[in-house]
Amino acid sequence: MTDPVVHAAVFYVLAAFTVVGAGIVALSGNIVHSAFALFATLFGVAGLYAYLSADLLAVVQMLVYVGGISVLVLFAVMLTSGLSDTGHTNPAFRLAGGIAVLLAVTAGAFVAASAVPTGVESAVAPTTGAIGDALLGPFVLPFEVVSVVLLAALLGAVTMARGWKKGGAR
Amino acid sequence: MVSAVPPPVGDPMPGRGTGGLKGWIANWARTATTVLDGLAVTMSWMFRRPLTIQYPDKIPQPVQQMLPETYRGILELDVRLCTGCLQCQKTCPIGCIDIVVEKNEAGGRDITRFDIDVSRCMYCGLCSEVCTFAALRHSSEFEATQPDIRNLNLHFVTKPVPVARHKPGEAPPRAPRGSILKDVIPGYGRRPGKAPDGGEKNR
Amino acid sequence: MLRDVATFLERLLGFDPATFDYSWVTAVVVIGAASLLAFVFIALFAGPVTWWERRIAGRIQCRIGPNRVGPQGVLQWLADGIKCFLKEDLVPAAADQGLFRFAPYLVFGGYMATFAVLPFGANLVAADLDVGLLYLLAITGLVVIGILMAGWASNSKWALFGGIRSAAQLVSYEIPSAFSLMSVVLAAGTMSMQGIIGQQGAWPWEWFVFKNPFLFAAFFLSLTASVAEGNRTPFDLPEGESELVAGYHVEYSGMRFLWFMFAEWGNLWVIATIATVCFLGGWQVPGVTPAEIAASTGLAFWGWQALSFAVFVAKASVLVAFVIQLRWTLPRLRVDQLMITCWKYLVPGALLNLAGVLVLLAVVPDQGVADWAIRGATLFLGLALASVFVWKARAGYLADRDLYRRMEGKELWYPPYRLP
Amino acid sequence: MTIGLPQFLVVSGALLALGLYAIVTRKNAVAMLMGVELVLNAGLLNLVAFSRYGGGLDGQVFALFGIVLAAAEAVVALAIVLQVFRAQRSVDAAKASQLKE
Repeated sequence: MTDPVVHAAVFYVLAAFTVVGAGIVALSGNIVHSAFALFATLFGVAGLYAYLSADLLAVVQMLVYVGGISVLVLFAVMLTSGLSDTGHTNPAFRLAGGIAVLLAVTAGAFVAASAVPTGVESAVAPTTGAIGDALLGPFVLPFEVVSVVLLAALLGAVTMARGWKKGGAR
Repeated sequence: MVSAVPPPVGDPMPGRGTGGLKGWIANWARTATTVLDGLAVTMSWMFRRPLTIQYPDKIPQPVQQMLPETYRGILELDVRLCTGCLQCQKTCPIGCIDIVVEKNEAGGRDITRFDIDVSRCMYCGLCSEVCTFAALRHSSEFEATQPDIRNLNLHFVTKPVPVARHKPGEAPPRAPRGSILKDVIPGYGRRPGKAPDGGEKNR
Repeated sequence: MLRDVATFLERLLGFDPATFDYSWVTAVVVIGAASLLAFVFIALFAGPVTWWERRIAGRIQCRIGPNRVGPQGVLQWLADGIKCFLKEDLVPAAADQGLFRFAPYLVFGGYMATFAVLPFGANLVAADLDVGLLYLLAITGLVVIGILMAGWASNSKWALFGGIRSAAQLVSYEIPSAFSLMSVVLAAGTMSMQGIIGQQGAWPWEWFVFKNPFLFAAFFLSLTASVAEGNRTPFDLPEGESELVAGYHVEYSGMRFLWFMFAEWGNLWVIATIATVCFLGGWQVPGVTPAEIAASTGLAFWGWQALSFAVFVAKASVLVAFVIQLRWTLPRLRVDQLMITCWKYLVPGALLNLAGVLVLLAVVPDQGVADWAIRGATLFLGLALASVFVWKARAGYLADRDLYRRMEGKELWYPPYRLP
Repeated sequence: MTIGLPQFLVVSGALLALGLYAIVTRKNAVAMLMGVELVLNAGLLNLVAFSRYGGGLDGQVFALFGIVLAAAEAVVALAIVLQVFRAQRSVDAAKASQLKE
């Protein structure tokens, strides 16, 4: 798999998968299609991580984003919209501003990207151990802070879900 | 409206943990022991004789022969006994009996049609109850599998038969139970439920 | 970017055998062959195991089970498969056509993807990823999405209920599953499947399940969680027949239904394999180390591969039989009981267990006297449990045999190898 | 021909743009959340790409933190959306302008 052409082909397939998925997320009129396309996009990003030889990150992306967040989003979609009216629950303003944002940011990205040097690829190495060392070495403070944030989010979500039931006044 | 709250009837599962840390641990212990018990029970059943009797080919004698006399199987008509009184047709709650009786040249009456749609029959037995001469009786036959549902509309009369005239007590003996159906049900002998001993299948 | 695509097409069209780089062609061929092998394995496993399960179920329920197609009914799965092939592939008119058609492949693909890291023998593994175990946990996300997709796209309330239940269940039970498998990672110091096997030995006292009491408990915790993740009884809420007809695949028929069934029974193998790799020493053959196997050449090498494969399949088959027996032993849980089981019992239990493993690993030096004492004690615990189990089964059988003899005058004994 | 940093930046730029588009144009709060996820992924992809092309592992570690934070964010946001839906029977972000009912 050393051939650069094949390398490029793999990248373009992954990139197309990701961007087309994102396009459906942004443009589809059916919110369930948007949610499934979000899953495809996140999966494509995991593939791009794998392409960037960030194996741990690719797997974490699949575990957290694909297995967790996109399922949560699908849950929210299915809980908040009827089965039959999914087409109507995803309205868009269709305002010119949105399109302007789309065009401006894409153009900016292209311009910025063309100015960026290709960069030097670092050597491919298993990242799991190194990331683990980094998490418990120089990054131990953010690591702990993140755990506190997670705990807070957990408690917050539980409180919100439970508090309503107990209040019950509505 | 006041809904009555059922009184507590006691713990359906004695020994269950009641909450708190103690109950939590008790529930774990209960789970472990009961799952082990259940698995032991099913494991012991792995070595037991199955009760299944494999129908239709591994039974000692055809099921038809094991059924009691009062079993209500497929209806059969002994035309020699039928007086054409139409009582059965009238009493059938779903109207699956279709009889046509016509006058013939000799001044008598002929039964020109006697159809029973077995696919609709619900085996209630009312028709055989009202039949004075026991012309219409339930057989012990129950295998009604057919490639076409229309085969189940049994034609007991294919050419006009004069109605029977006899007083009660003078009627000829009835054909053996099930012997008529052989000619009436299409493809009777070729069905899978043949007796393994090759003996007389129907009585 | 366009230039790249143009170059690619040029290279592809201007095929020159002399300068062509074949390395990626071989790679593609190898990958294709590997996935074909995995597919054939799933088919050859998932098919007969349906027959096996139905025979065991028959035994437990005093029945016989399928015994008509082929000798002892072993070809029943083939008949069922052909029937599914030939049936009409219905798509409900109100279904979301595209998603409905795609969902079975997503579910099946999710299960297929696990085979990338599952080892079959000493060197029989498609890709020994550095993050193998984490990958296994992560790839089930595909299955969740596929099931949700099938449930939603069917446009049927039963299917949607089944899909949502399944997703809730899979997401919840992933947590205790991950916790109990992480205790193995702690003990092994690696997440690669072959690495985990390499840290264990061939003999039972070298397996992780008997390393210490906490890992012993983790084995059962992880097995419970994987059974729940595989939607098998007692956790088969997503397809509870009595409530949901068939759950998320209620609207499917024909070949698409078969894909779901493939995934369901293929998953039985995945459950057994994960437990075997993580706790039961994997494919380790007694009397030979993995290094020696890797160093052997020629016929000896393939002999060792076959032997290790046989050992692995034997261990996994025992677990499969156990999971099947579990299915026909326990009744289905209620939805709230399912969630209580996970969040109130399995998650805290697995967390405590992980802490216990951590403390023991930190305190007890590996291969020391204390370590071997703990291993011995745990092995004794396991043997005691097995003895109690056998004794209970035997006692129940004997009591009923006497009763049967008194009532019918016949023996109840039915040798397990004899099939009616 | 070689794939380098610019290609990844373009992909992440496209993700960012589409995500922003979804955030700006959607009325459904869940759909807006999907847009936020896209934007987050664009940023994380950039981090990983920079880490691959000469940045060392720090980028990947930060991407890991980002994924964790995104999970927390999604959980809380979806809990809020569900509460708003329960209160108003609608997930229209424009209607949820009142803090008190």
